[in-house]
Amino acid sequence: MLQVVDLACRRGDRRLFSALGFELGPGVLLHVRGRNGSGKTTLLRALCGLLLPEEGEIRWHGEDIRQLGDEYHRDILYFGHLNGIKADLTGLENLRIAATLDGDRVATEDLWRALERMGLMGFEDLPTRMLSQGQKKRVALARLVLSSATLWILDEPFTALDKDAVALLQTLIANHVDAGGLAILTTHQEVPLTSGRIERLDLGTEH
Amino acid sequence: MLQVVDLACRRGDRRLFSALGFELGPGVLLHVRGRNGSGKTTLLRALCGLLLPEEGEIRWHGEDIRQLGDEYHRDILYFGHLNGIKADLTGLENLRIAATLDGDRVATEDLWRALERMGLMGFEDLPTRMLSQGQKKRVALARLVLSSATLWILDEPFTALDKDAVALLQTLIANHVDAGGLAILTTHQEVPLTSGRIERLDLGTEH
Amino acid sequence: MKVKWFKFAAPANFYPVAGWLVPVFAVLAAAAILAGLYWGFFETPSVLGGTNPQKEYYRIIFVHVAAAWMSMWLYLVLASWCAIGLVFNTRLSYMMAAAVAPTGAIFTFLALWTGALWGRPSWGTYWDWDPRLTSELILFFLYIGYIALHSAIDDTRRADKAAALLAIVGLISVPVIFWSINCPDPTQCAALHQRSSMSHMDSNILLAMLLMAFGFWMYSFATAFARLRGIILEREADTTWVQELAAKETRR
Amino acid sequence: MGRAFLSILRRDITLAMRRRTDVLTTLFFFVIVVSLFPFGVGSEREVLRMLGPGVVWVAALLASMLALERLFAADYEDGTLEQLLLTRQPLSLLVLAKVLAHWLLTGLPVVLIAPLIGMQYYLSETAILVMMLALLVGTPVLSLIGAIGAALTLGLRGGGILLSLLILPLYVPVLVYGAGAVTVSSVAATESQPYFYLLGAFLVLSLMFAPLASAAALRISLE
Amino acid sequence: MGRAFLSILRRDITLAMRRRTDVLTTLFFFVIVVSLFPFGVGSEREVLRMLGPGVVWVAALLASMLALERLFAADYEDGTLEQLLLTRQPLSLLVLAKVLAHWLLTGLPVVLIAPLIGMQYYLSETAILVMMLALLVGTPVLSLIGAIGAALTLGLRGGGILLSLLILPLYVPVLVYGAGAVTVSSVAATESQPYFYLLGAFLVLSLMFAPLASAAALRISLE
Amino acid sequence: MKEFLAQGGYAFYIWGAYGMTALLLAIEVVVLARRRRTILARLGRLVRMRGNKAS
Ligand code: HEM
Ligand SMILES: Nc1ncnc2c1ncn2[C@@H]1O[C@H](COP(=O)(O)OP(=O)(O)OP(=O)(O)O)[C@@H](O)[C@H]1O
Ligand SMILES: Nc1ncnc2c1ncn2[C@@H]1O[C@H](COP(=O)(O)OP(=O)(O)OP(=O)(O)O)[C@@H](O)[C@H]1O
Ligand SMILES: [Mg+2]
Ligand SMILES: [Mg+2]
Repeated sequence: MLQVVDLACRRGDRRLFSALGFELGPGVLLHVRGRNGSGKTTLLRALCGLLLPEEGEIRWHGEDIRQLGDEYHRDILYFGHLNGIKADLTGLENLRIAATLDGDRVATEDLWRALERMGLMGFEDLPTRMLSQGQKKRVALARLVLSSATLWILDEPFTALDKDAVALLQTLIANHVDAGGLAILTTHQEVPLTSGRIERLDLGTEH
Repeated sequence: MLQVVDLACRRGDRRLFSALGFELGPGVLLHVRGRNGSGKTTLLRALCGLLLPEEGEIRWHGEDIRQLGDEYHRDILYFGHLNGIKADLTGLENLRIAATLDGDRVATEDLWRALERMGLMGFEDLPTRMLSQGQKKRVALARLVLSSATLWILDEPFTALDKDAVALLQTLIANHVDAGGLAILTTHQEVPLTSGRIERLDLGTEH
Repeated sequence: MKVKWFKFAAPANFYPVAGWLVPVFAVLAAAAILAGLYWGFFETPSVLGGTNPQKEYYRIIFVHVAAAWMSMWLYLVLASWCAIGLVFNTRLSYMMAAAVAPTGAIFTFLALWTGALWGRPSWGTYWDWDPRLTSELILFFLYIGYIALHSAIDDTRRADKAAALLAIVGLISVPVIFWSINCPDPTQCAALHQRSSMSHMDSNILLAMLLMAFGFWMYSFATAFARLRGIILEREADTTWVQELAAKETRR
Repeated sequence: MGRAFLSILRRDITLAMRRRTDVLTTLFFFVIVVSLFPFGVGSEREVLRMLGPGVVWVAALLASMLALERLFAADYEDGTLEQLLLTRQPLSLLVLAKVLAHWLLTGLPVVLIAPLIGMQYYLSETAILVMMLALLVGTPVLSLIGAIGAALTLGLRGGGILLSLLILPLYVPVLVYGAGAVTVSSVAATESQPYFYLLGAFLVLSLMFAPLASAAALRISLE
Repeated sequence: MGRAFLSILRRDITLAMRRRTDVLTTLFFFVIVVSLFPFGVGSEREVLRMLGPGVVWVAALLASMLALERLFAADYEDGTLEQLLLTRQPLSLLVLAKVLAHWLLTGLPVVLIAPLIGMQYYLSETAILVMMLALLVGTPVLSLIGAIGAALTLGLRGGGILLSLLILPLYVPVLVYGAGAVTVSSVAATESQPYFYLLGAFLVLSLMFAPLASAAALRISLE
Repeated sequence: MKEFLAQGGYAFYIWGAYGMTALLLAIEVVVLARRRRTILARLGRLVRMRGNKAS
């Protein structure tokens, strides 16, 4: 489904990687690894279309994602270093807006349930500004529960989470992959990943 | 040396903990644990004097830290969720300013060495804006190498670091504690801590 | 008998006291205002003599002067509570300050509004860049600044302290601002607007004016205490005494 | 698409209402800037009457521009903008929703308070009416043009002031015709008609192109 | 202590120089605001000469205020401010260093460009000289007072415009005497002497109290 | 009565001033009362929630 052909990315005046190529079918989890600064975030942003690669092409169902545009966005879910939630809105409101923009019509009950699932009972009604580091992250991750996207792109989703939350997130990812979804993630933490087919991609070896 | 008496803190309209008391002598590492939102960051900020506790007192060498003021700051080093480095300055400049403000006269060579120790060779001269998440964190942590403070207060120092950096940071902390220093830290990651005396403090049990 | 005043500095203890005081001040305010209105409209001449005669519209004086006095007095009160709060770190004084501010802003606005409506028939214009008018406008901005800053910060403790600091900085600057507008040329000051005739004012007018001013003062007490009760309840929501009180209120 | 538009509109208004002061501060800023001039210029009636339209428009410009600075900045900093780019909705539509919310919260109040300001500057009643109308047509143009600048300067340090550098020159036509309409109306109210045609044309043009340009600028800024 | 002061001063200036536009933008903002007025007001020589001092001072006020917004904000967002609070140096000293850097980067350029502006408004040579002097004494006061407001509104949404609401009223005395000095100098340059005494007094007072108040405000804001 | 209301032709100014005063003071009182009611209602809800949790 996702096909990366001969990809090269550059940040500043350093070329991070080149001639990168791989292909992922359904039900695969790709774990991108590499030391600090090896270009993991760069690769993930390029895969989303947020960053124009220097060379090469990224294809989704055989078509260049730049041609696909908003149609491609329908199929992906990106989770970056920033949480992407508004500090002045409550967890519930944040989640509702995210769902609306993804084009899904979600009942309020489902939103509550998603937040409850993330262990935020009693905090749904607080502006997220008042939450701790980890709780904010949980609010942001609640989108995963509702998502209908096929391709999940997660940049260090496990940081700041406590043990319960890490376990929960693992299950979410595993379910997604087992149901034929695709997931690409990075993490420095030792998190046992237990999904369908796991592939590893190591960056920064040429450095 | 550090004495916490009957401490109570509140954020918003929730009381996070109360009647908290402990005493730490030299050569002790305190690991504050608790789930997301249990009040670890709040406690650490109170210990620095950045946050006025609702009740109770924090004493350093027997004196209330509020009385001590800037004198107390001489003895502590705080590392929070934010890195505290300027994105437009290079790693070297950032480190030099931090050292100057701490009142230490540090030779440029020592600064280079500290950054090299943190694995930033070749990146010292880049504005930190151009560094990856983990590299920024490394720049910030280079302060630990130069620090002459007795009490280190570290809030999740291991996030975003790769394996090498985690190991390095562990050594730094261990050396500090073995030399009679004091360290207080939080982390959700499973990091083997191997220092002099390790104490554990669990927050959020009453919740 | 020795009264332990500081006991009342605890919100829990002051709450019932305030509840007691609200109706007392409300009744006093209503009585004084009604009396002042009666006196002002029925026991005063409809034209004031002199070289520049004032027709019926001078009756605006009863609200105008009272509101103008209250606006300045309440700012002083506000700043004093803020100073006490910053020095002694007592929660109640911050709450007092926050309770006084809206009433003060309202009176400031009223002084501006009524002054404008007086100015039109008397001076032929709603607004003039006269020093006193202008500094009243600035006082209004200071009130709004206090309220805006307080409500822009949602950590109440930070809001209290930050707004308190602002109020005190404002208090220090008010005289400087007033004086700089009043004397745009440092070697000679412009005239104050109608500073004059208070001393040889018709005693009936004076009486009505004083009654209205007293009434507004009592009104300020009443609203400030009422607002204070609300603030106390909001901020102490998780204490047992508030919960007991709430339980009692809902059972009723 | 309509739902996404409304959702963003409602979101931005809710956010502003959470901090109720947000709406008021733009307004007060406007009032304060306008009130500052007499301190510097003196308070003669004739002078102020002449200055009135110009001062009001310059103040409206500045107020709109200052508020614009935060139009995308907040969303950029917390990463929600990144997410908006990755939704299946056309970005220019979302931008339009954000600009509309922005105008409702900052432009409209300025229009509504204009009469008070007019009085401070001793303007006649027709002049005040014309001024309100001109502001009603002109301020949305300011918001729309400003959005392009805001998108371009996103995330740059000192962005606020860089922004003003970029867009204030673009504001000049609106300023000239907006203030001109008021000044001319002192002769006869009908005299100002051609000015309104031009302001209207600006509005239509910017409605058509500004959202597209802003969307493109956002894509560039987020790379 | 001296070293810490210098270190902060140097740091802030370096930071501004890294983005060279920072220095220029305040300046350009000032120039643009001043140049906008003739568009709104018309360009008769007599009118402009009368307006000149007032407009220049109002523009200087706005420029200083706009730049102030970022005085502490950047340090707050990246956590360096937190670290400044935790050093062994007296905070008010560090604040003073930051304000000084800020003035050197935004106030001084405005003073230096004033002659150009004066010419645009047909001011006489004495008037221009007096204006430069008045700006030289007056703009540091603006920076110092503004720092208090900047510290108070730190990290608040819509902070920029809230800041202006808080401090613009406090700027009034400086505006009155600053513009007054220039206006009066058209009679005789010596006439403006008392104005300068007053501006000087403001400067001394604000030098003494503003850093303390700002430091207190910072402590409150970071709690 | 009519004469009293006319106030010698200055009715607009006088009643404008007094009217605004009355209006603002009345609004303030009403707002205060309403706010008290909402606070108590919210506290009541909190109490009931806690009660439910305990039982
Ligand atoms: C600091 C605030 C103010 C105070 C303490 C104040 C006080 C007074 C007093 C005591 C008088 C009666 C003067 C007399 O003895 O005849 C008066 C008259 C008046 N005030 Fe004010 N005032 C204030 C603000 C204002 C404002 C803001 C306005 C206009 C917007 C205003 C407009 C007038 C007018 C038009 C008169 C009638 C003057 C006349 O006799 O023609 N005042 N004020
Ligand atoms: N600014 C704030 N205003 C109100 N409440 C807050 C604020 N910041 C945090 N809280 C609340 O305080 C509690 C403790 O937050 P804190 O940041 O101390 O948690 P933590 O233990 O550090 O969690 P984490 O592991 O997620 O970092 C949280 O439940 C949160 O809801
Ligand atoms: N804005 C930028 N401008 C120039 N260079 C950059 C920029 N951002 C990152 N870089 C460089 O690109 C390289 C890769 O950065 P990237 O963020 O992709 O690393 P990463 O693998 O995600 O690292 P980490 O594990 O620390 O998050 C780094 O060496 C960094 O110096
Ligand atoms: Mg990364
Ligand atoms: Mg934390």
